[in-house]
Amino acid sequence: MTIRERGYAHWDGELEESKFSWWPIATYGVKLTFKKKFFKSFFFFTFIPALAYLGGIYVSERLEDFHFMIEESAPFIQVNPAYFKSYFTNDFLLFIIVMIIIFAGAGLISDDIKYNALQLYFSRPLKKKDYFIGKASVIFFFMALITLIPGLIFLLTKIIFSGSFKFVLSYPWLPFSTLGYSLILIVFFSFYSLSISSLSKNRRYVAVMIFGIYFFSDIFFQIFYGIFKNQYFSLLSIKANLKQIGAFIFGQKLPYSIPWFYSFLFIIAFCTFGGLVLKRRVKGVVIVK
Amino acid sequence: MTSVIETHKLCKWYGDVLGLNDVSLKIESGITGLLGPNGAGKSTLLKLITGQLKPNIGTIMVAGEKVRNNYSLFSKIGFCPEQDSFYEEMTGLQFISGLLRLNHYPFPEAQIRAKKALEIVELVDEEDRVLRSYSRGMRQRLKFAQAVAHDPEIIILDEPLNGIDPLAKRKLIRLIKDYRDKGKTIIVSSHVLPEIEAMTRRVILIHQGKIFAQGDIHYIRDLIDSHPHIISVKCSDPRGLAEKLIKEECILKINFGSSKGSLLIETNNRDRFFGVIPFLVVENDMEVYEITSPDDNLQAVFDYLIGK
Amino acid sequence: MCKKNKVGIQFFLQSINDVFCFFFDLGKRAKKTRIFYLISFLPVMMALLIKFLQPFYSNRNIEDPYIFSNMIMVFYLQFLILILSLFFGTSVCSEEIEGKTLIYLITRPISKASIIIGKYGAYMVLVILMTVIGVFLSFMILNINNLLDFSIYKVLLRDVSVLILGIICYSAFFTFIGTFIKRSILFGLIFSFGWENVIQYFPGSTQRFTIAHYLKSLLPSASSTRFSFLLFRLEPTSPRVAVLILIILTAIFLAIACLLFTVKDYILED
Amino acid sequence: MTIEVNNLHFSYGKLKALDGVNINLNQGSIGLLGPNGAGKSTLIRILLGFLQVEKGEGKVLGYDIRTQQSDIRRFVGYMPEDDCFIPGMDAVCFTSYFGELSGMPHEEAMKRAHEVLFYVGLEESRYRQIETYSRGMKQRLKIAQAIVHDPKLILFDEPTSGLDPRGRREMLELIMDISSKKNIQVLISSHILPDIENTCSYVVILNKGKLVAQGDIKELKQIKYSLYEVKIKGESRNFLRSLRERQCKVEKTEDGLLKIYMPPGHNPQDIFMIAANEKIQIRHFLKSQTPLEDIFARAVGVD
Repeated sequence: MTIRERGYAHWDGELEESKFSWWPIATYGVKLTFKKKFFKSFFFFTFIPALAYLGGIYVSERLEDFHFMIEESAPFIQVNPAYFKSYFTNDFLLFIIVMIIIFAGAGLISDDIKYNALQLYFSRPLKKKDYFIGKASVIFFFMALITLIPGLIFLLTKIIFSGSFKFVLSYPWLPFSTLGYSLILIVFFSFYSLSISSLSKNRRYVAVMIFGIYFFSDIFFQIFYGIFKNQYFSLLSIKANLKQIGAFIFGQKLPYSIPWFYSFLFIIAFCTFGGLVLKRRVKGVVIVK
Repeated sequence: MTSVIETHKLCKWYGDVLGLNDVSLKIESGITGLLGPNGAGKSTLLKLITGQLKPNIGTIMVAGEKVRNNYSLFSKIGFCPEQDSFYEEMTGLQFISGLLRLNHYPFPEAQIRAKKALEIVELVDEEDRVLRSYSRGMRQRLKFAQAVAHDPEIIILDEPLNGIDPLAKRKLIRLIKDYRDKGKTIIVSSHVLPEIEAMTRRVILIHQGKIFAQGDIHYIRDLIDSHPHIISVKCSDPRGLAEKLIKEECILKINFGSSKGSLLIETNNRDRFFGVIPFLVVENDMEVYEITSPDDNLQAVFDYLIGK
Repeated sequence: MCKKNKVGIQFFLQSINDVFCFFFDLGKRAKKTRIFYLISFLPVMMALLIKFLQPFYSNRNIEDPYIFSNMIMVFYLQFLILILSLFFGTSVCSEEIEGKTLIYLITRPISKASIIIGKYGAYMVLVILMTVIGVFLSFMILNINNLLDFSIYKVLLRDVSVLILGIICYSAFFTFIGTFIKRSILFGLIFSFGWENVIQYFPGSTQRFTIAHYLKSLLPSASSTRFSFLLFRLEPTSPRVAVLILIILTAIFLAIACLLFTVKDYILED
Repeated sequence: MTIEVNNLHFSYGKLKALDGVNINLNQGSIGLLGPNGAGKSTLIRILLGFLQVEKGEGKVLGYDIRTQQSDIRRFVGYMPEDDCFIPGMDAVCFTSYFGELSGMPHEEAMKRAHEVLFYVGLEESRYRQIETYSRGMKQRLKIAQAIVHDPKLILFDEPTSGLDPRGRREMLELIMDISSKKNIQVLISSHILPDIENTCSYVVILNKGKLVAQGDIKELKQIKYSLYEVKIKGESRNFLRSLRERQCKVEKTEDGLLKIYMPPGHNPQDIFMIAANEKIQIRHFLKSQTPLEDIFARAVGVD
């Protein structure tokens, strides 16, 4: 008969060196975001564009029932890569993406700095790389729900509704481009929001900056394009670059007549710059002298 | 003495967390100590008295006037908050003189008063430094200066001595006493008994939102004396001492402590017990190494009062 | 002897003025104000860049006043004053709560309403200063060659007054939001960039429900151009009515903000 | 050998935080003493690898601090000085989160979190949000996250600062229980001397980045001359007079404590004899060896 010894008891398990040490950061990050007030109603609000396009696919299959309504705009409802491109690069979706990364992403690193939880993270066998991957995967989760998942659902519903694999056979590369473009969007916005989130302790400040920089870059482009009608100014705007890459990946006509890989370079440059900011700002201890 | 602050059946809860439960007080001029462990409801009571929170039940009268949204009363009240939060980008002088302007002092007079207040708390040579660079002790003294700069009749201090080094503590206690001698009404909240004892004899004991005792500290001390006390004695011959002590009727219980030569004695009459000890030690020529009373602190007072 | 508290408007105005000076000094010195000053100089930088690039595109014959009124003004109206009023409006209340410095204000012999109005006023003056300097400089840069004919200054005056009116109304609205909702920034962004843009696609008088509509109806030249931001079909209300409505809206929002601030218990422990 | 550091140099810009520190500590609970700014926190941060070492090298639990950082952090628990928590989480979620980050599987971490929270005394408020915690409860939560992965060495940075007496007493009992019976090494950095005195067996005193004194507490505190702390009740004037007749130096501190310095060779029982004749009650009688304060003051050179 053993009496349970009072006080501190050892743990007999074995700490293993797991490759996915960033996984808990991701799961808890997502759980915390869901617990935030108003998030559920806001979260539903983000699916509106996906539902609208899903409706479009349905209508495109039943063209003959709806022809009495929309004779002249029939081509609009024609499901093809252009349809996918129009979903992925329309302004409203990008606006929703910015909103979701503000809601989910603004506080990811700024709260850790404000409540100095960084020293707790880095007093664990956790490399900075894992910390960033963990935080980025929170954004990955929410953005995938409005970019990658709807894209695949569109493909699936198209096949099911049309009852044949003709569609996929005619555009075999479409699934890969959907995947590719969604990943580009997600990686870019992860770097974008995390680097700004690490810049300041005040969450409201980060939210305004995330929003301001994105929209200012677009307005900056529009004004200069309006005056000088020079396509190269499109490199200034984040939105324009994303649209350019999207059009290229979906094999459509490029919105701006400049080589597509310039936009690609812009995105890569932006991500590396964001990575540098992150590396410098996030360290185990903030030396306040 | 007419009571400066009166509360009647005061209750306050945040959501369903009880803050304060049925508190009726009368506070006269001079220093009144508000004593209680962390989370006992001290800050809630002080916030209610200064009208920052709306009571769910009960009324509060300060200097004969209702408190809630009666902002003109604040020219007579000085409040020193517990949080360590400031306008970090202001300098000491700007902070005090700025707040004085909100007390409707014109700019020149605000500057003079601010300088005088900083002199009182000996922060004059730091007046041009930004608040971010102030140490904890300096920030605490600055908060006190902010509370007394407009020369109020009623000064309310929420944990003024918390987390500052002994030297600054002594300085602040002397300051508070000076203001008592000027006839002000001062309420000081704290969770450390000796700090309050060094300032005043009038104490209010508050715990779990209820007022447990109010009155002169020594009255409460004697109250403690009457209740059974544990005294630990370390000596060369504990068994011998125990044998002698058994005969005393003020001894309730004796147990032999875990470490060698230590004795834990429970007595209900400390005066009687301590009176006997010297004689016993001398008669039996015993070596006594230590006499301590482990439960002679605020917590013990509360445990006794709550009847734990 | 404590100040004799003369109850009445004169006392109320006096405390507003005190709060105004307090926060105006603090605002001037704050680090975030300096950063927003830099941001408010972006249009000036843009104007310089435009002037610099113009010789290379001599074939473009867009004359400068058109650039100013259609592009720089739009940038201000649709973006910059929104961001500035959003940040400074919401911080009138939530900044004090987050920084736990509200305690020093509500233990002063001034009414809570005067705190809101005083601080709102201080932040208004700061934002207006930023905007006016920016607009004036960019106007000068873009109209370098015809600085002499005085008709253009009438245009400048009208634009500046519209922007000021916009700032005052938007900030009042965001101050109300700040006292009312915890997640004020996000709601403000959704309102100003979501609601006010989507509304323009709706027919009829639904446009009346945005502040932007009244501001745009004060600017006659803002006809529909290819910028997606502008109203496609703007049925402007007459300028006098628009100004009146804006002022009334400002007053209402401020009154509600003061009421809320006085009634609500702000528990400072976050 | 738990911690081994030789010739360690570190400076923040031109401010020399540590210069030439040599320490080797083994079993038991170690106290790190020094005034604010002596370099205590810097040393702890270097051991944890938050700061890169310029000169000198060191080993923690046998792992080199420059190269085997992740091994060190796997077996070390750290309780930081300032408040640190994650908004929106409750205590169980918080503790198991950091358990998982140390490499524990999810279910084990959750089980262990509950166990540890019971141990630190947060059992009835472990489902509440952390923001609603009082200061004492936050300190206990920091200990919980430091011991959730059953570390071999725990670093406490100012564990008892800002606590009320009861909170301090319980915190010290917790630390003593961890360090004494359960073969876990403990390093406590604090500037409150009594805390170190009754929890640690070995003490290291730092000042201005230099190692000023180190050694076992028992040896350091041999009795050179006898100092007694006495609290009395009753007429004290002639009690003090007769004490001074016996060439004892008496000091009165402000919270009513008498400090009596007995010259060597005098029997402490005389105090009781005088008390008996003067009919004085001795309420508190404590023979305090040369308290750490003196060693500390001497070592640090009272500045």
